[in-house]
Amino acid sequence: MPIPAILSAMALSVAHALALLTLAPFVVGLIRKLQARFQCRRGASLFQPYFDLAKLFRKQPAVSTATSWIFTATPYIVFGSTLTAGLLVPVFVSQVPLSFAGNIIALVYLFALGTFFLILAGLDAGSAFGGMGGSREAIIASLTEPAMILSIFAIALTAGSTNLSAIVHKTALMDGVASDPVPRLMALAALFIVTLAETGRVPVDNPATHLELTMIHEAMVLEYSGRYLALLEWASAVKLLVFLTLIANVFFPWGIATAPTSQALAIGAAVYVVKVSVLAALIGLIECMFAKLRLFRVTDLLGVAFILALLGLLFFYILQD
Amino acid sequence: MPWLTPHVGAQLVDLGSVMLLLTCFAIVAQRRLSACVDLFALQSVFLAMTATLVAFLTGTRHIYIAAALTVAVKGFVIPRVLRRVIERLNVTRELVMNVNVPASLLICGALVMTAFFITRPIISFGHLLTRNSLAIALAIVLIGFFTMIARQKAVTQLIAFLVMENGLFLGATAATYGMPLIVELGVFFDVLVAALIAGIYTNRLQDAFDSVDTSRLSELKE
Amino acid sequence: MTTLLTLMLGVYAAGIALPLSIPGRPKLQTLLAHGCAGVAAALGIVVGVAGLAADPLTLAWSSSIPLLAFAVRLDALASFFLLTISLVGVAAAVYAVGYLRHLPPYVSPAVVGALFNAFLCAMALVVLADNGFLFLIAWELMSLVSYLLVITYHEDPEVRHAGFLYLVMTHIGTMFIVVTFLLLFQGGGTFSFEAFRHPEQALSDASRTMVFLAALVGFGTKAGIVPLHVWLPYAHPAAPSHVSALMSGVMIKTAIYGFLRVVFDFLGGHFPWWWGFTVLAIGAVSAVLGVMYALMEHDLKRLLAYHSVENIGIILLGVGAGMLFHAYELEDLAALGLLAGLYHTVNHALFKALLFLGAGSLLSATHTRNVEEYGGLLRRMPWTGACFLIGAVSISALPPTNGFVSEWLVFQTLFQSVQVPSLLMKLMLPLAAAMLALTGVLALVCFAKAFGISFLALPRSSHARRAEEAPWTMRIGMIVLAAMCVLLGLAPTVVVPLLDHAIHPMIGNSIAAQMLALGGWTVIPVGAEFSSLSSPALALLLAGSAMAALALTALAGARHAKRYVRTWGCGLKLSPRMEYTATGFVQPIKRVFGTIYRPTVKLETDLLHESQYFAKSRRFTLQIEPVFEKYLYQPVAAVIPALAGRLRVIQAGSLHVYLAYMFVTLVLLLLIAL
Amino acid sequence: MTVTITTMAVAVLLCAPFAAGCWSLLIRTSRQLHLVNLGSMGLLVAAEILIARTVLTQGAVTAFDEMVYIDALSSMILFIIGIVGLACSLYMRSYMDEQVARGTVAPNRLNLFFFLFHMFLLAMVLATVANSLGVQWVAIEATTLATTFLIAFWRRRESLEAGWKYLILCSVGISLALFGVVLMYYSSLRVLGDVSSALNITQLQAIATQLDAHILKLAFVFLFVGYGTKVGLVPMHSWLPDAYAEAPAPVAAMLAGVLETVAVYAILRSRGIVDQAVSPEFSGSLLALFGLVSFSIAALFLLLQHNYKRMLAYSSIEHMGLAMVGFGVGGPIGIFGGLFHLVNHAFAKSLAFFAAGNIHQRYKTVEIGEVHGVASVMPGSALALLVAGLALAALPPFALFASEMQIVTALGTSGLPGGWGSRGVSGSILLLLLCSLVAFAALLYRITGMVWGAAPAAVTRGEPWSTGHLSLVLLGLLLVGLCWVLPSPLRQLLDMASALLGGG
Repeated sequence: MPIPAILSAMALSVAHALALLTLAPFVVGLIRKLQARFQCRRGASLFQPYFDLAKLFRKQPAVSTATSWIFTATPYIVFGSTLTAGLLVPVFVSQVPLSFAGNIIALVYLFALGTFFLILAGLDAGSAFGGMGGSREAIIASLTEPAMILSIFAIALTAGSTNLSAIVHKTALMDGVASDPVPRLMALAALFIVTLAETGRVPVDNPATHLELTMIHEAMVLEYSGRYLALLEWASAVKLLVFLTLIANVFFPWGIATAPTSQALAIGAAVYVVKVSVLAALIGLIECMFAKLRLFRVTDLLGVAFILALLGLLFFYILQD
Repeated sequence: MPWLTPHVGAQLVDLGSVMLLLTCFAIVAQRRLSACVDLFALQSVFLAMTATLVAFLTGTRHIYIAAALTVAVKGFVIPRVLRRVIERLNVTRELVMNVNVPASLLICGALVMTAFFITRPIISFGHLLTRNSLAIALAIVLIGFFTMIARQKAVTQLIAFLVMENGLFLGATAATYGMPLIVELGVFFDVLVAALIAGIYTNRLQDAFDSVDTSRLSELKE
Repeated sequence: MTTLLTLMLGVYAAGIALPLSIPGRPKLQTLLAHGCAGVAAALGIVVGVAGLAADPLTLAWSSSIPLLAFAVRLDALASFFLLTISLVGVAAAVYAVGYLRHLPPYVSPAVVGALFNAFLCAMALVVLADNGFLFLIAWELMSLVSYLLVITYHEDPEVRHAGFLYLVMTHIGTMFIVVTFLLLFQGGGTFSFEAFRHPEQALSDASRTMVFLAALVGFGTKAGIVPLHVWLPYAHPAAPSHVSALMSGVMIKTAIYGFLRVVFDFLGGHFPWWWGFTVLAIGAVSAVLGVMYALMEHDLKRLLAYHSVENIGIILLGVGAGMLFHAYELEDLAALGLLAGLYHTVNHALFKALLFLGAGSLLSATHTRNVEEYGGLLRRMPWTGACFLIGAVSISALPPTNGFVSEWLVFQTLFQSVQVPSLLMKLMLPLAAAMLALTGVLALVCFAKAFGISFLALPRSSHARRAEEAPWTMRIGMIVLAAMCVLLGLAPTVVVPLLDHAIHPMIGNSIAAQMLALGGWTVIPVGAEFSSLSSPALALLLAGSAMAALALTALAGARHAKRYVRTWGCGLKLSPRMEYTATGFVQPIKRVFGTIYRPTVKLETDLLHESQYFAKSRRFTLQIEPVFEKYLYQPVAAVIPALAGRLRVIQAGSLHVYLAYMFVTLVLLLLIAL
Repeated sequence: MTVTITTMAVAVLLCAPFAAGCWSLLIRTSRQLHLVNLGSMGLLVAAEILIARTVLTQGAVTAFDEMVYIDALSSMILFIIGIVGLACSLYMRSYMDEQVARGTVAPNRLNLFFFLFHMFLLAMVLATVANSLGVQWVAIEATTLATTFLIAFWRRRESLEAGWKYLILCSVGISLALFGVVLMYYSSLRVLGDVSSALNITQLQAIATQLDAHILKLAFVFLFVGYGTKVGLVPMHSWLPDAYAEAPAPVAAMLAGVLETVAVYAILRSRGIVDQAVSPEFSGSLLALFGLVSFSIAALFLLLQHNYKRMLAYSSIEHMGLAMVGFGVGGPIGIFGGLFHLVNHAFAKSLAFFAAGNIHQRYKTVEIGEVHGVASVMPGSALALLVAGLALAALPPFALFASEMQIVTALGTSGLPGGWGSRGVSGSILLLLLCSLVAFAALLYRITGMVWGAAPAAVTRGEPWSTGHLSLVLLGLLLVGLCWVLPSPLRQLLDMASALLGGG
């Protein structure tokens, strides 16, 4: 590979990372703002998450005496794994230079790495809340994963690939992609439910709650403060954005830059922001319309996701024949 | 002796064998132990007589020796030992039997028929002289065996065992005009020793179990 | 090579003989025994690596025992397994030197050391044997020696029970292997593998199927597939930990070896698709049930033992998929499946051994295997903790470790269902993938539990408070394995060609060249379009992003040092009793999967004498129903003694009855003879 | 020259036990008794080696006017008698002395013990080398007589009961065998005329094809039931567990290791003759059928045992059954496996009984449930028991594994004799494997329970080295060694013997 190509690929990757990092708090802010609007409140500024992060980064962190190095290492690991996962997903360019490093399964397992350390960190402080959060995160993750793999499988089948760049690129160009909408729609529905569960949104988890008995993700990070909390909050925002990007670009790759021209890039970026905002709005809407489910009712929801994905597969094969 | 044609000889041998068989039935029917011993002695004498007859008819010398030994050992020594044992143990009758006398007799009859049935294919090859003796010998062995199962007292079992031996001896003499001498002697020695050992054993059993009732010997199981 | 091989076996023999010949110097005995084992295993690594690339090496000596021949063959498959055995062997040998310092007085270190050598030697013989008879001897020897090692602490009745269960179960397996070889024997009238390989008169389809089924059950028992796994969670924990590491890490892999040998080498050719599907289904069920039972286990070593069931399942998913593709003549994919399975085989050997060694360190530091009595050990035992963490991350298949790479490859294999012609299989393979996903995430949860409860937060017992770091030899053993876990994760480029050598003779296809791209740093299972994985790049990215975060925090918050405070305990002083327990941690899972666990809860309350409203004490017992023991094994185990009990009347002690037996037999035979 | 040496060797073979037996009655001290015993045993083994060499180089040996006939089969049996007898003598050196020291045996009864022991040995040697079937019968009956008192040596109620049952059942069985011999004689006379050598094996083998099939069939049934009682085949086995359990350990070892083998030898001898006149399927199916039944019933009975000596007795029945299956199935592998199994079983079983004897002495109980932790109490005996147990469970690296595999393989390839078909073969293999599993589990559950665990506090620990251990070492090494290597003389002997039995 020639040097300039490597350089431009690196530049693209950095831009990619920066885009994800900068856009992520905005999406969170957007959801909150929309929620507030739906609830007839004015709500905080769209950019409040940025201010929060900045504030947190500057605050002195308090660390429990009971903890080990796992506690301090976890924010970095979670942040790192989330960002790495983000780098594998096409954002505004359909072909990501780093896509060779891993496919969609790698993405899933990178998030799992984060979850693993979050659970450990939750246990590390010794308070019951962290353990409780970890325990609940565990059950939700174990129910989500099969559904996620099956929906991914359905997507991979329609696109003939598990490589995210290839999927998006092919879908954008309508090149060799199965055209039947049914399996794709089912996979989309399944993946959307999975996204809600994975990113800790209502009706699976309530990111706004601080009521001990209902929180999941918040319980795991309860003992964090200062810069550590900032990293974790930021990472969870990025995770949300990555999932939204995934849905946006895999199912609706319209407008994404399929060639690295500046015009295509500009269009791609603009369309991307719009798509993500729409999805964020959808999530905000759902969070307003539904109440959080009981923990043991989440099974049903994820079961639905699993069946949807399975049906997607079945339909794909049946329609193909 | 001119009247002793092979045909007459054969009939005489058959007669002797049948006498042996009849004493067997008598032993099966007899409850008194001392009478059993007497019957056994009688049977042994019959056996010796039959053997002598065969020896005389065929001119096989060593059967005389065997016959003499039979009279000496089975006719006198062993019955004596057995009477001693009976006196010492103070048992006179077989009170309880595993199979009662009438049934025993019926079964023994069936055994005789079985013996004839089994030996029929081979009897036809036999010497004229001893045509039926092999079958009778087998019948005596089987009856002896059955009596061991049917009776409970150690002494009776011993007598029954000796009856089996008599049957075997009859078979050997009648069918084959006696085994080679060294084998005969060995067999006699074994039988004698076995009887003596069993005699000693009954004494010890009496001491240990206060009984010579072998059905009491059932501590070792599984 | 021949020299090295004989040297290896010779050193093992020395390792058996030497410690037994110097009485009364326990330390020296241990050192000698494990020194020999280490050297021999190192030789084994060399032989294994060399043998992978070289042509098969055959050595044969005739034997004076009919049917037996001392035939040894080092082909690529054997080399691969020899390599795996030796890798773990080296680490376990080093570890054992420290681990065996404190043996109870009734255990002789010389015997343990000699048996350890014998165990490694027997496993090496199993993979080397080129004759069915020799294989069986080596196989049974391996079982026997491992049994003797399992009951090292034989004064504990549970250990004896575990040992006996193991002995019987493994013997059942051997019976089936005997049947396998007997059926193969019919072909050529010899037990030579060479004859098995080239059956002059091919076996009929029915007997081939019988061979397959017998091999599946026979080797499956040793491998611990569900429902033949019952011995595993008892036997592996009972053994000393370095032996558990070998048993769980390596010994059960010899069953995979035997299975591959029989299916691909002896049965070869083409077999029906349902063979592959059977293996696949067994793999999926074993994987899911294995991890599920592991989750409910709070005895650390039993937990690890159940994970062996799980990982054997994952390996069989790869192998089964390979067999399925082979049946459909998709040879590239078949090779991929086998490659994934074998990759996971070596990975599991490494991380499971590492975890067992870690568990051994915990055991010798705290004298308990109960996770609930650990806690806070990461601070007291940093090395053990770090190594255990690497093992935990690997077994949870998290990037960038080796477990992730192999599990990823299994996923890629299962994703190839498109190419299978049968619609049923098209749907079954993704379902298997979903079950694998469930397995993966449950393993993650289980190890989050195991590591989190054991190593983090406050010590939960006085044992844990007094724990001390393991001695250096033990640490080295663990560090070696941990390093291997990371290396094998980062360098699939090295591993894939090696594995390819092992698979090539079985399938006849070589896929290493097309699987490696970008100078070998990226793995492309089927095609670059479909998927690719570059674990070094992922590792770099992970490290880079984490470093960026570090830089960011350093820039933004460098002025503020950390402030150490006590965790807020809702106003009370935080005590270990307030921490989340392992039982509590998995409670939601137990509830959701209640149909599988069938938990029974018993609450016994001892009330105060004066009032029935106040309890003096409460006992809470929670039990998971041992489904397989209860519904499968116990009935069978009850029938046979009952039958024997019926027979008791035969031997009732009555002389007359005995005579009657003889009499009846005689008369009957006479009548028959007529 | 060699002929005379061989004749002398045969003379030594027969005279050594006889002389030693008579001498034993005259000696006072136990030391001398042991010396005489070991000396005569050494002579015996030396003579056997000489004879075996001659047999290997020149074929079968006859001596004393054809009264003695030794071929490969009999010298193989002699080999077993020699090795086990030697081990037994070594073992008795410590065992009997310990008994005397503990006062369980009056010193003067020791003379009787040794006398009977030598007579027992003499009878077995005679049974093996006799050319005449009649003499063979006499010798085997003599073994019964010699051993009844040995079995009841402790004179306890149970041992008396066992002795009586042994005497009666075996005598009756043996009587039946005599009828078989008579029939055999009857048939051979019809061919040969009245010759006193008509019962000689050499003669019978020569004219076997001319003998009448009907008579031979009947004769074989009688011989089989008769000697089968001595072997302990189900359902004629009932005396065996009682006798083995009550006999002193060395006697039990000889009974299980050697006497059974000699009885099997007697069956095989007559089978060799019968098979030439009658189709081998007849005797083969008889052997295989009784073998299978013995194997399975004994395996199930193993589950019920709580007395370890009884358990070993049932294991004997089981293994004899297996060897019978090997002989019954036939073929080169089957017969070889059967013979090899006889050798191995003799070693393993005597080793087991030696170990059991030591344990009995120390723990003073034969209840399995009361014996734990032998490994820490007496490591040597524990190892011996474990080795014997594992060997009896047919695990490698012990020789019984090899022979059992050979038999199973033979069964798998040749199938059952008679019209059983392939279903019968697979059925019998499954039965065999299932029962061997049951036996394996039963045996090892008991033995591991005894060897491991914490020893009762009342039992004294420690096991000083004694002569008896030599025998344990000897047998243990043989068991391990024979799994890997068959020394070529032994291999040749076995090959020749199996060729004699039609397993060419």
